Amino acid sequence: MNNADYSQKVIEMKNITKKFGSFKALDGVNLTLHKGEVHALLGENGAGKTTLMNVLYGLYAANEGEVYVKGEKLTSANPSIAIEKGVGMVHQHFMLVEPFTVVENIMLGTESVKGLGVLDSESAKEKAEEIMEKYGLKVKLDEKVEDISVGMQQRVEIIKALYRGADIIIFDEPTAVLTPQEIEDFIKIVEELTHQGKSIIIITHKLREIKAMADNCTIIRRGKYIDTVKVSEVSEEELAGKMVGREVNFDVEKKEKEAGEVVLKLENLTVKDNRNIEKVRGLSLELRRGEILGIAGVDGNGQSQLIEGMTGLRKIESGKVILNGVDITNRSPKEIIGAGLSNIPEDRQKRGLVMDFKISENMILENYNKEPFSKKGKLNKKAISDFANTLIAKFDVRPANEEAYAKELSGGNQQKVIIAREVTNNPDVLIAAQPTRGLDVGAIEFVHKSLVEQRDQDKAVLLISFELDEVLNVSDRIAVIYDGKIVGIVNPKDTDEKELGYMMAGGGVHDEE
Amino acid sequence: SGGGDEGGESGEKSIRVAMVTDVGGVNDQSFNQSAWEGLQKAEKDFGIGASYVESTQDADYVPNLETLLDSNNELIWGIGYKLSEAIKTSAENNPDQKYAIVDYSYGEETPENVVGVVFKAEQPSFLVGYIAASMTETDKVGFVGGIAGDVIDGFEYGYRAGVAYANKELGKNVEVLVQYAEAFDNPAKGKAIANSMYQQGADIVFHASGGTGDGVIEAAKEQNKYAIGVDRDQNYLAPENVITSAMKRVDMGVYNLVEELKDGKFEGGSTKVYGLEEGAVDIAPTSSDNVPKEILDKVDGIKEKIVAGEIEVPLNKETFEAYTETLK
Amino acid sequence: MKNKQIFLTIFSVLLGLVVGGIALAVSGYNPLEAYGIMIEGVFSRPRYISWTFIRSVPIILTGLSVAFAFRTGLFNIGAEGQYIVGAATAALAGYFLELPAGIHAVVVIIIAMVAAGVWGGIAGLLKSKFGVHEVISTIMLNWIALYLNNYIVFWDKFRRPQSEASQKILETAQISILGGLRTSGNEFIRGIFSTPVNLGIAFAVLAALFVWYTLNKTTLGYELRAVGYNRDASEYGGINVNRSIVISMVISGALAGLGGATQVLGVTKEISVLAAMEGNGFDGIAVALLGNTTPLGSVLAGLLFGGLKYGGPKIQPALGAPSEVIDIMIGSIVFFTAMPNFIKVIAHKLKKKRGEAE
Amino acid sequence: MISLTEIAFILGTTLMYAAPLMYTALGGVMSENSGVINIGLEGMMTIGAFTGATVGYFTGNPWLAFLAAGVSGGLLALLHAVASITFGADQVVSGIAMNFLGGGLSLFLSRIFFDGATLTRPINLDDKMPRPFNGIFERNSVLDLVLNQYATVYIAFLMVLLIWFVLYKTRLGLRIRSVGEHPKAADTLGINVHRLRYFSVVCSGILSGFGGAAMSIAVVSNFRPTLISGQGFIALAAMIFGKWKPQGAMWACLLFGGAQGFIIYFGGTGVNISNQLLSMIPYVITLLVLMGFVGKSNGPKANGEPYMKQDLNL
Ligand SMILES: Nc1ncnc2c1ncn2[C@@H]1O[C@H](COP(=O)(O)OP(=O)(O)OP(=O)(O)O)[C@@H](O)[C@H]1O
Ligand SMILES: Nc1ncnc2c1ncn2[C@@H]1O[C@H](COP(=O)(O)OP(=O)(O)OP(=O)(O)O)[C@@H](O)[C@H]1O
Ligand SMILES: [Mg+2]
Ligand SMILES: [Mg+2]
Repeated sequence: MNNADYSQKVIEMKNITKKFGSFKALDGVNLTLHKGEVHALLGENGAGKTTLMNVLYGLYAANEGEVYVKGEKLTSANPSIAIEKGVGMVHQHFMLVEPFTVVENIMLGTESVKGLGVLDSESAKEKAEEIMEKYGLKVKLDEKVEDISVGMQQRVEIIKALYRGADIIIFDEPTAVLTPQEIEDFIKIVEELTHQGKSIIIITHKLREIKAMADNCTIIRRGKYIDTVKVSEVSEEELAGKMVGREVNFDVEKKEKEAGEVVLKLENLTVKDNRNIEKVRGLSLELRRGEILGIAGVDGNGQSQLIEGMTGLRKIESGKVILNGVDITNRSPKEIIGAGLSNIPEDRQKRGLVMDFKISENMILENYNKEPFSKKGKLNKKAISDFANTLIAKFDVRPANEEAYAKELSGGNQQKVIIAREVTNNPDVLIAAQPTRGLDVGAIEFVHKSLVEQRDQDKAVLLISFELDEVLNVSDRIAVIYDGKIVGIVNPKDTDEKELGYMMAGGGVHDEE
Repeated sequence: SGGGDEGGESGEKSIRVAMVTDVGGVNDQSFNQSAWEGLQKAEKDFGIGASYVESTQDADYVPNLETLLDSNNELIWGIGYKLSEAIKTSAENNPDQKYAIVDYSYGEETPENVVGVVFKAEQPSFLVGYIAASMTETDKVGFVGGIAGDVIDGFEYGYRAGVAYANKELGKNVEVLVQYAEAFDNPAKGKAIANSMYQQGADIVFHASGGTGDGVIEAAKEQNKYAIGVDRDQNYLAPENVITSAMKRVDMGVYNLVEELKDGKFEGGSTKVYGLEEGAVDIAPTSSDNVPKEILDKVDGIKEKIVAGEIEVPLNKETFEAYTETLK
Repeated sequence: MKNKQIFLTIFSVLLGLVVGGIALAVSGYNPLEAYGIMIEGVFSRPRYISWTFIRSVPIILTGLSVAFAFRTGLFNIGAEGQYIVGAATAALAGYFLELPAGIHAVVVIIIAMVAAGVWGGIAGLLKSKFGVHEVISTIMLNWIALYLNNYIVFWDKFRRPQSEASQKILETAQISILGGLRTSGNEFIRGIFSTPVNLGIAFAVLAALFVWYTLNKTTLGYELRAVGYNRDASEYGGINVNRSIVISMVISGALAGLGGATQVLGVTKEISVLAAMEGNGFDGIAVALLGNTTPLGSVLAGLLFGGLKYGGPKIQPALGAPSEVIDIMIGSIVFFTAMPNFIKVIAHKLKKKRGEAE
Repeated sequence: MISLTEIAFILGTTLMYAAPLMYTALGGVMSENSGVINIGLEGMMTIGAFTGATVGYFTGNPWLAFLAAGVSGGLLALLHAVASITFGADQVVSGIAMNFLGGGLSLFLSRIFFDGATLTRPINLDDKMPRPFNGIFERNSVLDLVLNQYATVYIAFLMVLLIWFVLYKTRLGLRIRSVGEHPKAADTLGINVHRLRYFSVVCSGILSGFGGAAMSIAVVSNFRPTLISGQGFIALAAMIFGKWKPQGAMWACLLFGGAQGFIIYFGGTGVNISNQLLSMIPYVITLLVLMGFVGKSNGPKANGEPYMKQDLNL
């Protein structure tokens, strides 16, 4: 972004080592940040990026190594000290108190008071308004955080940091949950921040964003420092190679294939959300055998309700779901699964797994009451563990121990368990909702391969993703969802992100009413 | 502190007597405590060993009796009618062991090794009813019961009869408000009920409700009204307000029986009935502090009549109704 | 893993005994003497052992009830009320039904378990249908059960005259065992059976087996546990979540009700007016927690607490020491089981010290 | 029909019964808004009742007694705090332990201080909590019936106001609630999660102790084993009923108190309803209300979750 002033080091982390028990999450990592610089931090899942930043922010105390902020050594680990020194952090999972208003969140921890500890929201609002003005960040201060969009929530986080006078801001995977439009806005905000002399550290798995935003990039692998490179001098492939220590194939390998007969038909579906608002509004769609149909769309346009409606988790108000010619509208989840519809759920920890169950128990979640896993209500332990072991081997789940609990697995391996289970159900239609969210490139590769395999076996796959890249690379056809309806179906070969983004934002849609 | 520590150490003490309380516990300010005081007095006077075990739930009675059975007690007391079944079973299983029970009569079926000790609670209740009716200025008095049953019936109907007697004799028309707390250990409720009665215009409330009655007395204190205590002389709880108490000298019953035991006169298979005659029921000695002498004089007259059998005090609904007929 | 858990539990119990000992010592009693009396009071005679079992049965069963619910993600504070309902129903059915011996008892137990199951099921239903948290609904149901019990006792057709108790159940409904052994020539056997020892302990063991088997070996157990751990995932996997919650509470309630029923059929033979909660359900919570919510653990913890509750009060006539020290001990034991981290720290410190000393 | 004085009587009785519950429910509000479940309110209330009665008896100073009751409840709560905050204990389990300890300690100590009795000796009327409006209104007049209450009743309402104010209007309150909703967020902002939770839990013990004393030195004048029996749990229910808000908890407590008032009133009217059935009413009403009107009430999000920055570094 070229606002960097290399004569001023604002952060120096030297030889940082951090242990959790006997496990070394960080092992001698270095990082230097200059004034006005945007510095990317790259590494696989679990490489230690977040841990490193938590050390910087004072949430963890390092076992070894030193941290200097603007030349001063930090002597103890405590967020208040970091805050005082001008370090702000926007966490991967937003650190916002949902039932609080925006302004309450902004001032929390550095509240203005009138005396006797009585809150003075007015002066906090004034101060926040000033910041919003200066950096072009607009949010409604009196709304509750739980009622605003994710993009807005991120702005709140940024304002929070600035409110505390931060001039060094750490972003942990800031774009993972944003829409393309919001990502663009975010890049502009970063630009504006560095322009005003702020320094930025950004963690992201998206190499393109690194290229777009960062001046330099530090790469760590399994807690070890690998390299720091000038972003303008390396390609995306080189970055990825450094990150995983081998070559990475970005393209999804996919043979040409003719789609077959229609297997799933959605007719005029209407589904409401928890607040009783119609989120899916007269949606129709056809899915054929042997194709991957991608659904592109900005979060909140009815994707979740659509999936829940189809899978029997939410009532369909009107319309029909027809699978293999059978009407499965508003059947119970059990019946729908039985009819041949499987689902890799959006939220793997909430819906996909029972975290306190063993891998083996999770593997039979939909089939525990079928033979051979049980007979007349009695579980067959041997059949279950044999089954689990087969899948563990086939899908390379680590650790390869059916007795391990789901909560002990890493995100990528949790996803593998789900995919193994759903694919083994041998469904006619597989719904994959955000199947690669939060996964690193290696894991993503695996997931995409699995989806394509399904397609090649003449199954139908419905891929729902906010990642345009993914939708474009993996799908055979792309349907764009906007405001609860399909607003267009395009061929990935004949389109690009720009057009999709336009459609996803409702461009070209004219409401009938 | 505690019970029977002295009793435990010396093997010389010839006789050991112990008791099992009901769930009220030994310091219930009511009959359990009274019984324990009787035993302690016996310990002092006769040099016996005395101890107790407290019960915390009904299921404790049997094992508690067994605990005492194993510690070589000459006589084991069960305090309160709640223990009647447990005592009976235990007595039948251990024919060589002597038992006694307070507030319960097995009548004809009393086992040979058991003595029942019962009190004519209706008699002192009659007397306090008379006092209440004589002293009320509002012509309304109250009765707060614990849980309805034969024992508390005696108090209620004795009291009502006393009021009825006074109504006739004094030409008054005193009304009796009656309410049960359905609990023997809920002073808050006792207080609220008494408050309700005072609010309705009663100025004297008699209670036969164990710990619940503490609340009744509390209400009297707060409202500066009168209350009448039960079982023991409860005047000490509110000297200005507890004008009298319908005393049931459980201590005396216990003490007397231990004395008989010591003298080798223990007579199993019988029931001892204590009334005014034996001096085991009466109004509290402190009554003279608050009750005018002329009323107390009249009470003495009534006592004589009861002892002489001229007045037969009713002890339940039926006898009470019959009794009111005779007053007409 | 398992060994560690057992170690933590034993350590908690020891710490609890230490705390109890300190309380006794501070108030001027010799803790060793007191513990001696308790141990003697439990083990020195066959009869005492019987009593310990008798005292343990209800809390083992309420413990199993709580543990079962716990394993399915529900916190059943209502074992107390379910126990009461079981007891009251057993007393009613034991008195009013007229059936041949043996069959009568079986029928009574079934009816009591059904009634208590329904009582637990109400809380389950309220949770699944109306989202009422089971902790609050079971607290309310406990009180309703208590007054219901008193209402039943005071019912004129059922109340035993001159008492605050109900009629006795019929002979045919009793579950005392082997009455003949009471007059056995063998002193030990005579001692054991001189108490109202009954089939309760057998029921408790059977119930523990049932809980273990159901939870670990059946699809029902799988469903219930899945729902307990993660309702969303269970729903997604096709499990009927609402039904599971109700079933779980029904079973939990039935277990507590079995506790009440065995107590009535085997020990008290009647029910009486309850002035306050007797605490069987709350003791059950302690039992379940100390037992790490496992069936075997609950049985062992139930026996331990049963022993404390039976043997503990004996220090009162013997030493004049307050028997409430038992509650302090139970409280401390539960307290320490709540915080394994604390014990880990202590164990670590001890280890380090030993290391230094060497 | 029901007369004005009768209504006044019911109201007065309602207040008498509600006040102890209110303190304790407020205690629950404090603790759980900071994210620590406190199922041990019953034990804390019990020890408060005992301490209040004991200190009141020996010193004759009701205010000292009231404070001491708060301190005792606070000390017990401190144990709960150590377990559930520092050692990341299961808060429900620890709370259950508090109930055993609170009850056990009270009776144990009572036997030591009162010659083996579990019943403490009564406090003189003059040494009980004062009644600020006593003697101002004509006895048993409408105003007297409603307003002639012990100071504890009025303090309870002040406490509702105070805690509402603290929680929703002050910095401290904002922080307490943030710690209960999202402790990690608070932590990243330099807020000391553990300190705030300690504060709130200890406050909850103090309030519960007050609640116990409001029973033992105002409603009645001594402590006995069955004095509290279950009121702590009722207060817990009231707090949930009141959706974890001070004012909500207050209304719920008034509902429970009101039901008691009605029971007493009905019991005196000679209407032939079983006392037992009447006694069930408040609990049945609560269930119905929860079913019908309140529905799902969710507490603070992080309620019950220990916040441990990292595993204990051994
Ligand atoms: N906060 C934590 N406390 C304890 N263990 C943790 C914590 N976070 C993660 N782990 C464990 O550490 C291991 C590694 O997790 P992580 O998600 O970082 O793995 P990963 O290397 O990114 O794997 P993948 O690439 O498959 O996602 C897992 O066993 C996980 O359960
Ligand atoms: N509190 C913790 N206790 C134990 N292990 C931890 C803890 N936090 C992180 N870890 C482990 O440390 C390693 C690094 O984790 P970290 O969260 O820093 O990874 P990351 O690079 O941010 O991964 P991701 O891309 O998935 O966010 C992982 O293996 C993780 O499991
Ligand atoms: Mg990861
Ligand atoms: Mg991370």
